[in-house]
Amino acid sequence: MLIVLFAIGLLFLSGFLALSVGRNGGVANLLGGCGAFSGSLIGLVEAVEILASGRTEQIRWAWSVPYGSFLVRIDALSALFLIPIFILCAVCGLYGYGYMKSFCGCKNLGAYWFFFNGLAASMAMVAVAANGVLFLMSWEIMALCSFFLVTFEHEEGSVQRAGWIYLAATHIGTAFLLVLFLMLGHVAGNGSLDFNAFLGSHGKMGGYADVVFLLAVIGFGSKAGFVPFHIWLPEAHPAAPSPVSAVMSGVMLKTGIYGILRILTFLGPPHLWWGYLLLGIGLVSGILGVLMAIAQHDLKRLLAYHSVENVGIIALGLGLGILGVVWHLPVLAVLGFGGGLLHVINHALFKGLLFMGAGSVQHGAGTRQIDLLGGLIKRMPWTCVTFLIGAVAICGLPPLNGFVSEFLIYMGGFHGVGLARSAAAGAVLIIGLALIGGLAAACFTKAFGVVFLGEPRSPYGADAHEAGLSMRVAMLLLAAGCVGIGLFSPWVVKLMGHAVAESGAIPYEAVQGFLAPASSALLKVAVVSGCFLFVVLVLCLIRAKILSGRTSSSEGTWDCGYFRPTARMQYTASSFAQPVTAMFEAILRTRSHTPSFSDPRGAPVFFPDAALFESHTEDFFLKSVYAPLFMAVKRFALKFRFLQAGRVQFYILYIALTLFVLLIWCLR
Amino acid sequence: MILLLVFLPLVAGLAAWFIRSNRLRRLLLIAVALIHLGLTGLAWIDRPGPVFSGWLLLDDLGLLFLSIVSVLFLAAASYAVGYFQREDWGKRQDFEDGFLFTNAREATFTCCLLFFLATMSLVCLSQDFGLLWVAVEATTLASAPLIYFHRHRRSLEATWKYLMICSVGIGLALLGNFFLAVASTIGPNESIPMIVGSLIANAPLLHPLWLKVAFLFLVVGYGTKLGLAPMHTWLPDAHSEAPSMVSSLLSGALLNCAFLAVLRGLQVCTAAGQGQFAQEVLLGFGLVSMTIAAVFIVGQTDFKRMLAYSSIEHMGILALAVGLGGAAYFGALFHAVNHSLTKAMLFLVAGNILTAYKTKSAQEVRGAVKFLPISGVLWFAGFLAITGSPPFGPFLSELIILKSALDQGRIAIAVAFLLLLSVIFIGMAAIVLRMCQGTPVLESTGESLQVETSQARRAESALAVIPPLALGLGVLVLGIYLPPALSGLIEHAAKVIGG
Amino acid sequence: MNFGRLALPVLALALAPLLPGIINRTKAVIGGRDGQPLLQLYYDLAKLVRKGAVYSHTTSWVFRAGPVVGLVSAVAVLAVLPLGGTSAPAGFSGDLIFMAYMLGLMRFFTVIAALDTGSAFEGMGASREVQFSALAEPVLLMALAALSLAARGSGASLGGGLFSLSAIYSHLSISTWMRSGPALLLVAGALWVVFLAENSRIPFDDPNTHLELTMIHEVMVLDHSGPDFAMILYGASLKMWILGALLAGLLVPVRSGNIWIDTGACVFGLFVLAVLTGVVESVMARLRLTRVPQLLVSAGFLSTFALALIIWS
Amino acid sequence: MNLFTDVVIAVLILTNLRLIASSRISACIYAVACQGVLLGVLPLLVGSSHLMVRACALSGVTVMLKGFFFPWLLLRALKSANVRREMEPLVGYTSSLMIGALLLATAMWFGRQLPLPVPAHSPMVLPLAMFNIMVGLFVIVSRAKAITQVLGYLVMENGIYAFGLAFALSEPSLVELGILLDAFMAVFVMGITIFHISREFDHMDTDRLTALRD
Repeated sequence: MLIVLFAIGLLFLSGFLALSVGRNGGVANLLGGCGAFSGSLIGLVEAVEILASGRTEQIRWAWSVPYGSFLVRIDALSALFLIPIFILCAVCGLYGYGYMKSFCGCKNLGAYWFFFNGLAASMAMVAVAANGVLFLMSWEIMALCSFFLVTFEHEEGSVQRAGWIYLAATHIGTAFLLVLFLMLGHVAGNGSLDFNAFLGSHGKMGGYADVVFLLAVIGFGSKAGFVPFHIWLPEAHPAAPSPVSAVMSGVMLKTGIYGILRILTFLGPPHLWWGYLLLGIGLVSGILGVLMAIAQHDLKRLLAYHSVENVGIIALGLGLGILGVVWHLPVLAVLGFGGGLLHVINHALFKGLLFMGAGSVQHGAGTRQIDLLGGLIKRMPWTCVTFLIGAVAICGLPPLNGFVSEFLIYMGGFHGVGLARSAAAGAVLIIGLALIGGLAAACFTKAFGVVFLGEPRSPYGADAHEAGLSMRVAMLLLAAGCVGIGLFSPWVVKLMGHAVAESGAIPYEAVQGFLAPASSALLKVAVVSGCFLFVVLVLCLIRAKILSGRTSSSEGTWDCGYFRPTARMQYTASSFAQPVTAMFEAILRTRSHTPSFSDPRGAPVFFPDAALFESHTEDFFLKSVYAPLFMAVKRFALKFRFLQAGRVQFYILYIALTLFVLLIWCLR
Repeated sequence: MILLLVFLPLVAGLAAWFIRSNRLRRLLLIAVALIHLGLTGLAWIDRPGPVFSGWLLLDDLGLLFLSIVSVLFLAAASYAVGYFQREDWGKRQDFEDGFLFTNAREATFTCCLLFFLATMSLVCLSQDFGLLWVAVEATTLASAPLIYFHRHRRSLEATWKYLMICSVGIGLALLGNFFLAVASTIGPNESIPMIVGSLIANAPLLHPLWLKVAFLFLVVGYGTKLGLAPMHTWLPDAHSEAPSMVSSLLSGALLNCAFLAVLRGLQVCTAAGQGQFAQEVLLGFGLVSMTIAAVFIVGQTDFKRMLAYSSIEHMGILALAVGLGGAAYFGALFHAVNHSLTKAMLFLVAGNILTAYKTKSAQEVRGAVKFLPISGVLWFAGFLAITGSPPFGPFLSELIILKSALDQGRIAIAVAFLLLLSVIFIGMAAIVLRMCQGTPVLESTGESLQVETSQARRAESALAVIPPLALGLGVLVLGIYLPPALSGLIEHAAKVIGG
Repeated sequence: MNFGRLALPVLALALAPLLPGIINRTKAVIGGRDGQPLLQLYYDLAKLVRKGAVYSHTTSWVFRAGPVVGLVSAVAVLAVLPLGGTSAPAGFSGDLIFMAYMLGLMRFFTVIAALDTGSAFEGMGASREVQFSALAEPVLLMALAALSLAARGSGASLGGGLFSLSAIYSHLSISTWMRSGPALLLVAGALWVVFLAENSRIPFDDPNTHLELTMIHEVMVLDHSGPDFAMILYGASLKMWILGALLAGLLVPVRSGNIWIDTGACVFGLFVLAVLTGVVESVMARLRLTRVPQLLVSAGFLSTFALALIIWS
Repeated sequence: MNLFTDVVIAVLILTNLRLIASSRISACIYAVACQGVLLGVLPLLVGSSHLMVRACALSGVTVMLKGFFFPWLLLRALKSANVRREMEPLVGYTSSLMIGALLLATAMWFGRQLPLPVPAHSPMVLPLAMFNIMVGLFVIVSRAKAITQVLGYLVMENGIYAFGLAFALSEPSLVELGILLDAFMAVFVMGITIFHISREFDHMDTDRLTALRD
């Protein structure tokens, strides 16, 4: 406990130091980076240890704030979320040290590191806070820090817009949380917002439970990026500097998941529709997320939508888990929660890795527009390899970590199919996961293939350069993590037992019992995967051997007889994705501007001049739900401007009327 | 000592009128502010007894508001000194309409400023309803010339509306006092003295119906001053036209004084068993005010007016909280403290921005954070604070209010409260973000950045930055750690209201 | 027994290239041609392995890694693939997911290898491949889920080997067919569609057209040559063997318990399957690409319906 | 005595109607002056015996201020600002009169709804006070010129004053203090502002004072 607190303190402190150094970019960069790295590592040690031992520690200090007490508690669940937080913050500290160098001089790096370390610390605080006020404060500080990081390059208009959307979204979400905690406090009585008090009040919940759960899904879901509360993600992630997008998408979203799980522990036995709700949200988020991702042209925006998809997968797991608890099918519960929680860690790893890759691409090539890139594999080999690993992992393909968590959830689904009661849920889950997996593969073959392979499609791609050392090391670390969890999955799964027990309220032994077959299966997976890698290696060697002596000439790509292919003839990302986007036209509503080869009168033009084709897919919810809503509110407000028309006569009339109305109301 | 609190500024004001040398006068201003603060601090340590047979008495409620007034006045005074230094006193062109205008004499201004302090202190001190009324009236008198500091049309118009509307309101308040007198007549030619204490003491004897009507008149009358919608109409004009430190005093201190007056009425009603009725009225006013504020903040173009409307919003919150009662009394008083500090700071910062950019239009201000490093950051921090985000004080007070609303099972009110707060937050965010972010180019005047930076330096002189900075730190501290002394005082004050 | 199990992958590795040969023979016979010999693919592989290779300047190590990874993932699947009643050497609970995703890995690398050439045609093929497989994957998994249920219904608990292909197929007996025949028929239909689609046979794709615009799988591997191409062909035939084995194991429910009979029956079933494919290819035309998704989705409906039948009957 | 009171009250009400109906500012000012004088008489009528001295002093001051000083000041402001002499109403005279009648009715209603706790000298005083206040507000609302608004404000003050005299006379001398302070404010501050307005804008038409708006 104390070590984690110390780590948090260290993070804050280094942030302040960096800020105080302020304009002196280099020093601030060094201070902040080291602070983030060391602080997170220190915290990581104890988090892992506590997760393994599954014990609970808490510290309470008096705090003169209404309803507030400085009560921090760390149990397996908190530890499980602390681990990705600390890992990713450490790595992103390392990465950021290299990434931010380019801003040195023109921007205030002190501020950057102040907010970055603040973000890291506040996320950790969110995971350990055990008092409503403390939690809300940490939550809001986290939101504000991330907001300032998102708007770090606030000179660009797009960034400003993103910042506003993000701020509005997170604030509204917090409003729901406010009500949530106050309701819990109301139920618990005795005017305290300590989590311990909530834990005691299962019985008194009654009808409040449903309301509270709904509030949690909305409030925390808006942070986690559940559809339809996801709109801020695709705006904020591209706007933020890449290490920040990595942290935000990798772990900050997960604080929302953590919140939901934590609230579940307060509500006692869950209700059936909660499970179905989460399942539905997960399905919708997963499929919509991946579909939107396929249609994107901006690499980071694409990744942002994939975060929506992965959060959806996590929600699928949790929903299944809740259903398992409701139906007293512990095997469903264990596999669901286990898969979901493991996916929390895995997604943190590979999504962080991918965002870093995108960052290096932007850093090296100067653009995020997929269709302008190409052939980066020759200029940025390291980024390419790590990005490939991330891509394979996020598609849930063996032998990497993405497969492990999806495997657990799948197993839950198959178990569910076996019983008439849960068959529908299981079937939906399997179909959904399979579809998501296939589409994700489509999306990442596109992203990786178009960005890194083939020929450069524009000068951007042509004169790119590899990322700096610290950035490469950071990416390699996460890539190693992806492979490691993939190969050592059984032990990882065993490690998670306590957290699963916490979140499902299932005895630990039972959890281990139900995880055992899964982990034995995973052991086989690991073995086969190991052999797989080995055979691949061997085959590569053989191949090299047999080719060594032979003539392996080098020609232009075979273009079916067309003898002068150019880079612009390559398949673009848009064309690659076109079949899928066309297939889901109804959902995506991709709008494209085709050039017309006919003059205004409709007669064909035989020598058309330079034509341009472009297509873009806007977020349905943002475009057709939220924007109109806000506009309506604004128009409504403007309707009432006449009240303040500037004529003192009217003003006095208001007073007189108010008085009369009140008098009549009072004397009636 | 109580008398000193009132008469010291009064005498100093008279003196300031005659003092020739600017330096001496400014010294006097600061000195009085400091002494006043010191006296208030003494009052915290040992409470002075009643004066004039209990007409003047410093109870917990009064002390709380007196402290606010005193602190804000120090900030405003020190800011004013810097303001005098950087203000050019000759004829100069108005940046909006372009006509020429001059300022009022500095002596006059200082004098009125000190009178203003005296009258506000009197409001906090007076226990007798008549005297309270006189004091509130006097604040209007003293502040009118302050608003008309820049001698030009807009400020004149603002002053005129301020006077007209507030006088009507104050007249109604006077009538309210008479009704109270009638309610307190318990026989031919004999009646309870109109002193809060004694009224509460024999509350049961009060005539309920007349008391009700009296309270209505008091609320409408003082509510005009307090800026409760729909009597708020003078507020945006006055706040946007007055010089910044005056605006900060108006919305930070003056509104609180009016609020105190309403609370006095509430005390009597509660004691007489009419609390239910009074609270319903206040609740209604609170919701209406918040709604009006939200409506006018969304898409607001003038950032000083935006602040003014946000003051209306917060007065609404206070009324709402008092209307809820119970634990919300504490929340209301705590929120009054938070709001005063935050809003004063925001107005002072707005003054700096105004000086630097020479425009009140939020559209034309860009990149404040880059251009005015300190003021810009303070501006954004203040925005966060005033919209009730942690870790600033208002978050806690609004949390308390919301909690008591939920605990009383008034879900609808809680929902409306949160909804309006969210709307206001989003509206203000759209404005403030636009002002803070981006690159500092002035659409209004295409002057070279060289001139601008000189302006920036002018706007960020020490005296212009330190007062708001101090206030901002105060708000931050209140958000993280509520000093037991303060919370104790607030609790006692809440008991005073709650009876 | 265990030895027999280990023999399964060897059998597959040995016999897989025979399937395309059989298909082509069938087509030749029906078409009245004396077409290529039965063992054509073996000759091709042998020849290709002995050849050198030509690479485009555009390509990188991804292009070279593609075939290797593809082949090895197919081989990895063999480790969990039962043949009729004969269990796989490394079967485990949930290996059906592993199989599906290993095939996914194979596809992933084939696709990026195709994209590595930067050729418009190969990009086109890759794009179609991912689109169709995204739809085929749910069908496959649903079908297998239905099978697992049907197998479990036989009362015999699958024990630890829950959801392992081996366990499922070892329990698919005549009695299973008796009990839930129609459902199994639907599943077979779905698997048949998947088999054709994944192996890019008519009506989804035409392996021997030479109009690149219309091809899916073939066009992705245009640029490969020499040993790389050999690996691709071999991997493709293995894939056909794998998916075929799923289908044959279902359609030939011989569970005598004698490993030789069971395996033999299943292999025979595989060959019949190949003949059937040949027949289909000779009598049917290729679908328009825009119709392909509809066929796949309807296959998905088939399998889901089958699942429903099994659960609520 | 009550007879006189009632007569005075009736006349006061009539002056209000006159105020509403007349089209010339000067006439209105005279009406207000007349009101002031009558109000000055009022304390002598209602004042109970033991307060006689105070009542006399009060009435003297009132007559001086409300009867002569304010009107004179206003007339002077009128001249100095050399504005046109019409009221320039935003609401026509006839309709004003009708509204006036309505207001009278409302005032009566209030009088009936609010039974007095103590026996009053005349039941009409409360309605009168309310009526005066309403008329004052009405004049402020419905007339364009700054000076007419001051006028309306004075009328309102008169109403409050009348009420104060009638019921709150037993209160300590605070009432007068309030009145005087109020009157002071009304005239001096407003007078000064009017002076500034007429200087800045060379008109006193507050209807055109609408630069500050949203």
